[in-house]
Amino acid sequence: MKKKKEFGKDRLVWMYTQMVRIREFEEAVKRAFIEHPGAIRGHAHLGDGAEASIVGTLSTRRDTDLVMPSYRCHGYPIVLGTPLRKIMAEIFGRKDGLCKGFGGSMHLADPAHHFPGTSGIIGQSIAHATGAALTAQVKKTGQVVFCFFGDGAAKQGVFFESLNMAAVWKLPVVYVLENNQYQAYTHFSLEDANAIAGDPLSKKAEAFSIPGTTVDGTDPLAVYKVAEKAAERARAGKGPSLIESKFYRLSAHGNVITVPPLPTQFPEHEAVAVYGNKAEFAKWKSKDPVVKFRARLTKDRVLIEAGAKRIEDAARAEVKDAVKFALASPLPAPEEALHYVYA
Amino acid sequence: MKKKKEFGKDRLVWMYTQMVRIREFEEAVKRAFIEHPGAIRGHAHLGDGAEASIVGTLSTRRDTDLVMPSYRCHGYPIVLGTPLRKIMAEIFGRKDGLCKGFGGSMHLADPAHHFPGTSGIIGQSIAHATGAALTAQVKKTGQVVFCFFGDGAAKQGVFFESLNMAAVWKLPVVYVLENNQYQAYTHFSLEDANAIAGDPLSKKAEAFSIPGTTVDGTDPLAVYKVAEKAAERARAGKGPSLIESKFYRLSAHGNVITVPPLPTQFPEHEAVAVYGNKAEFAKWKSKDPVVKFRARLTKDRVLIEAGAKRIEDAARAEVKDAVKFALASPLPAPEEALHYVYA
Amino acid sequence: MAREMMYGDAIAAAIIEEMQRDPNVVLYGQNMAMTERDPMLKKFGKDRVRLAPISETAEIGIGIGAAMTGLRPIVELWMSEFLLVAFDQVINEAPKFHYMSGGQVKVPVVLKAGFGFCAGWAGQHSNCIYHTMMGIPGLKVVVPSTPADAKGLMTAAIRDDNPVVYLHPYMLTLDKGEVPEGEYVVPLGVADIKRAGTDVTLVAVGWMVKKAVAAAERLAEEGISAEVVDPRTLAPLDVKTIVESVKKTGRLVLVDQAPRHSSAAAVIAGEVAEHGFEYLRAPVKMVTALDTSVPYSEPMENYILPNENKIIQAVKSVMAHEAVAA
Amino acid sequence: MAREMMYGDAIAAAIIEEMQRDPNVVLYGQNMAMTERDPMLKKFGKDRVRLAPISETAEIGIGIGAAMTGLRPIVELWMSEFLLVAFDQVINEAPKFHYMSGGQVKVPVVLKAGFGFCAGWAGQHSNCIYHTMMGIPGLKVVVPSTPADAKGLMTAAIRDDNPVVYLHPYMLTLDKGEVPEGEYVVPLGVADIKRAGTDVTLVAVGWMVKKAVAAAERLAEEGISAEVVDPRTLAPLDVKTIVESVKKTGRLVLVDQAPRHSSAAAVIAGEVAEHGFEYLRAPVKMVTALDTSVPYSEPMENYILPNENKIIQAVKSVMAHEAVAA
Ligand SMILES: Cc1ncc(C[n+]2csc(CCOP(=O)(O)OP(=O)(O)O)c2C)c(N)n1
Ligand SMILES: Cc1ncc(C[n+]2csc(CCOP(=O)(O)OP(=O)(O)O)c2C)c(N)n1
Ligand SMILES: [Mg+2]
Ligand SMILES: [Mg+2]
Repeated sequence: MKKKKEFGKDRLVWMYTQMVRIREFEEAVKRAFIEHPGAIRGHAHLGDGAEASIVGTLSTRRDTDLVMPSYRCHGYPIVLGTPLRKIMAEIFGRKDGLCKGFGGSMHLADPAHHFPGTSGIIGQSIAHATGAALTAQVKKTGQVVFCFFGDGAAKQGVFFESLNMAAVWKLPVVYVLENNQYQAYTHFSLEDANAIAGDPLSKKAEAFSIPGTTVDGTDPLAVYKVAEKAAERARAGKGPSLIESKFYRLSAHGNVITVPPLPTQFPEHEAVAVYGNKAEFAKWKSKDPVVKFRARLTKDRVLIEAGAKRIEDAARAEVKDAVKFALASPLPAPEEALHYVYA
Repeated sequence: MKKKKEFGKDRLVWMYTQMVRIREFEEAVKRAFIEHPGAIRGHAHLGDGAEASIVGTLSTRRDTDLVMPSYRCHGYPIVLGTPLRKIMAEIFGRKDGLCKGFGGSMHLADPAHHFPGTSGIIGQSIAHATGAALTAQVKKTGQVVFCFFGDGAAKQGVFFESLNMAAVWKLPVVYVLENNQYQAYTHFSLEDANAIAGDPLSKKAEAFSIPGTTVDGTDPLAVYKVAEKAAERARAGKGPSLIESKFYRLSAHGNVITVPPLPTQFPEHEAVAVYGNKAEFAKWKSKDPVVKFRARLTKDRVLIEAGAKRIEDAARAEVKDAVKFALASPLPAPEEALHYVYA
Repeated sequence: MAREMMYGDAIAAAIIEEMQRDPNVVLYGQNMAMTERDPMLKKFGKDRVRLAPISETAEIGIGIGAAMTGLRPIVELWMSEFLLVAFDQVINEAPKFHYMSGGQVKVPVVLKAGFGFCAGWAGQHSNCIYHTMMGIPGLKVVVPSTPADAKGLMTAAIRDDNPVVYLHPYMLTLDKGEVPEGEYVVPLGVADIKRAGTDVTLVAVGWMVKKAVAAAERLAEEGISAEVVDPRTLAPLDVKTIVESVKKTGRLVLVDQAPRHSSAAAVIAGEVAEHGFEYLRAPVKMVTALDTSVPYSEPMENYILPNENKIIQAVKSVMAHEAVAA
Repeated sequence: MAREMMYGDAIAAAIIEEMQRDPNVVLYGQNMAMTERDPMLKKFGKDRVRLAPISETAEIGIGIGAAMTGLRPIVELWMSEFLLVAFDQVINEAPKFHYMSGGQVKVPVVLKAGFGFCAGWAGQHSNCIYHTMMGIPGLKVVVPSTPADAKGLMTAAIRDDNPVVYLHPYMLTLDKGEVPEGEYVVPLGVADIKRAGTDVTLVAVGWMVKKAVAAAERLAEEGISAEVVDPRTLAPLDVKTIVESVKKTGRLVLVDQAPRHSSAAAVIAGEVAEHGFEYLRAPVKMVTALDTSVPYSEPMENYILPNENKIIQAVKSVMAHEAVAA
């Protein structure tokens, strides 16, 4: 991914392509709960709704910049170039998975593609990303670290500690607070003091006297712009920025939590299932970032209908191949569990 | 302590008296390292310099309001009415100590005097104070909790988590960030992102959309005013406030950390000992809150010289008696250690 | 009177009954009581039942502060690993105030968390962390293995004047069993013999109790009589009942879902090596998880966990040992 | 070549030598490198030596993230209890990445902390928390008891590709001993026999090694020959060396500064009950701190701690046991 400042046609098409690849992938994961029962264990979390935010941010990424999100982590390595086959195989717990079946959906890692790993404990990876930025600074690599985390995570102490340290040490990190409006089943307005006061969550940046911006996370170009500015600041040695990227998670938090042998499955979105608020869900569904961006690109004639369809078909084929690959890959042998305890 | 809105003579004299009692007590503790070697073990921390901030805040306290500071905790129970004898005896590890010799200097507790206890782990008591405010709210006692903690503690995650929860739940708590300008040996400007940007630490309140005020912590009346406002807000059910009370610790962080049998002793202030900055220390020494308040009261003729001296002599006598009492009190019997493991 | 209930429901029943009995009991945690339709919220009101943000250190710290000043909070933490971000509060704050204050302060808080969710939750959500808490003076640690114990121990935990960590194995959530109706208290610190036997003592914790009992049934078919002792509370630990069982059987196999050196099994084995040595006719044997993190993929996850076969094998090995010695 | 050094200085020497050798080693923590006159800052510059705020979770988490991406950070935490506010990072993040990534990621971070400062620091600053970490697969835990080990184990810890918690007993800081000059590595996972003997094995950790050796000297005067084994690293634990010593002596007394159920002693006793049972001629005996928090006042603090007399008494009791059995 070279840095491309102007949004030429290629760039816009690239963006749409990545957004579609994420969406198709996540829909396949969701379908797998029905089509391949038992293939996915534990807890899987999807990034549909986050596509514009992810791709918009990563549009400003340079070749060696690192990406460190939370456990809701499928979308990022897709953009970074990790083969979909390996991601799907990992989610299915297979031997040919990205992490050989050791990590699963919550713990994708692909250091070769600048994706060092993720944590399932809320907020903790914010510190890890900050540490990666320390490496970049000490080794003078010129890298920026893009750190993604949820609105819920912004209530965990480590968020505040990390931002203070990054600001004091002027570390090259861009903090993207993905306000997808829910932490699990809780609407962010029920647990965030800024939100309750009617303020944006980016106001938390004031606690560290760093720039804080709230952006429409359903618009990849808007996200790109603020991310570019934050990345420039980081590269210039001026330290971190906080971006609140506001969008909407389009699927439920994750598959239903059940005890075996009950099957895992994907429930309805919490807006409906918990709050009975169909209107809210419908409103945001109508702002689907993938649909919106497609409409914009076709309207602006960056893409013609056939071109868009070609992208979508290709993504669908790629994802289908990934599922096929994953299903064909064997489960790890039991005793492989003894590997990798110590390096 | 009845609430007294107007600062009549009595009130001002009461304030000065409390400030002097704290100062005399802390100086006796410091002298004990020389006069009674071995009497104080572990780590003792003094509140000299904080007198105006403590007494100014507690001037707005009503009868049953609770006070919950950090491990630097001698000054508060002195104002709350805990007998000095018991505090000194505890610091000396005696049987008649406030906590029977179990807690020592860092862990004074006197629930009968609205002082539930303190923690030696930085920042953790901020959550405890917030919990006490939950009790007040649930039981509708009308109590306010005054929560004191250091500039250093404001870098610990629990500070941020607690303030958010207090704001969301609208708990009756007043947070007093005692910016005495040092956390142990570190000047606050070296570790706080707000400070580095030239902003006051009260700006952290923005992260919770609650009022944040910085006040001259060497002026008890100025402190009283902002504390009164914060307490009113808390009592009105509007939730917490953050006050940055800025003053200067006048002694070193604590006694020198040594391994037995090396004796404990009190070193020079870090401004001089670590940073070689005599000018800074001298500047702040000249703003000694006790000396300043005395000058003001005598100038305003609230106190005449003889009256001031009477207060000081009384405090000195009270402290002397406390030391005598502490020295006369026996050490606990060894096997008493087995008490109080479980309630 | 008793009725059949699921393990998870038994816990809830105890909480509801205690909240009805004592207005000082409050309950809060993440992702609960989000809407006014919430049944607990309806029953007890928004003062006593609350939603908390993802702030475990403040959540637990607030529970401690509230307990110090007159409430009896139950903090719902969901998964035991979430305690770890707040671990100072758990092992270095809550258990210390009573002692450090010379007995003046009490901290009756209950920290409730599920654990050991070995169902594909991988490295960070499937752990057993009781070993980190079972040796902290001032702290009590409860691990019920049946619906009845789940209810009786929750009631006892809420009434206890000390901080209690209440740990329930997620894998048992839907298990059914007879649960006494109305007030039912299982005292903290008293082990339970889940199955009587004479040849070998099996000490098992949580989910493993079920596996130990199942193994014991199979062993019975082969003529080996195994006694299954469930400590139920890891702190205080009822060493006496365990040693007495060993006195009777002369052999000890411990079953634990945690890796060896982070197991309760090792600690109990140590106690028996001191206090039950003269009764032992064979080496103590531990059946624990293997020394790895918990892997995601099912065959690997199964491989590292204790199971009936591993228990049976261990029992046979201690039985065989005696044959040799005799 | 060796020279006499204090324990604390030996640690510092290892850090300096490793920082000179490997530019990827960085060091940071609270209350260090405050001014430009700081010797470490002068030597290694402000990129590699830094002051951190009181933010242990971020400090350790940053160390982990930096280690994942190519640095080898040493995080100075000062007192082991300060790890607790960040405990998820210590036991549920650092040790998990290598495993969860299927071997792709390494986390070579050293978490350095003193512990067990039983000198009037009371309930929250005097604890031994190694039991919470010694059983976590993927994590290494080091507790040196002499200046030489302090140096050699710090060197090994820095060079190790895994997260290592380096715990040094505060009470030993000023102790002197011969320390090899220049490169000196003590491998992790290898116990050391601090004193050879034939009648009884004393296993002791940290500060307690010194007390065990002193007790052994006194026992020698009475004709009892005690072997003192110092595990040095609690994870990986060198069970083999301990069992071999027991094989030789037939008796085991464990000395630990922690309360019974949070001691390494109990875990080691459990291992010996399984792997050394046939060599034991008497019950294992544990000399640990009593089951209380650490009190402030000196007579009470002394009372709860293990000491030479308690060790000697324990040894005599296991020796006497045999007399009875024989
Ligand atoms: C410390 C901790 N507490 C609680 C949880 C349980 N949990 C898992 S996901 C989640 C919600 C996170 O919400 P948010 O940060 O907004 O991220 P999102 O899921 O919306 O991407 C919670 C509470 C956890 N994993 N870690
Ligand atoms: C979590 C934790 N980290 C580190 C320490 C060590 N420590 C003791 S006092 C102190 C400085 C605290 O400074 P501040 O909060 O400003 O309070 P002050 O001493 O100035 O009153 C530190 C770092 C601790 N007790 N707890
Ligand atoms: Mg969210
Ligand atoms: Mg300070």
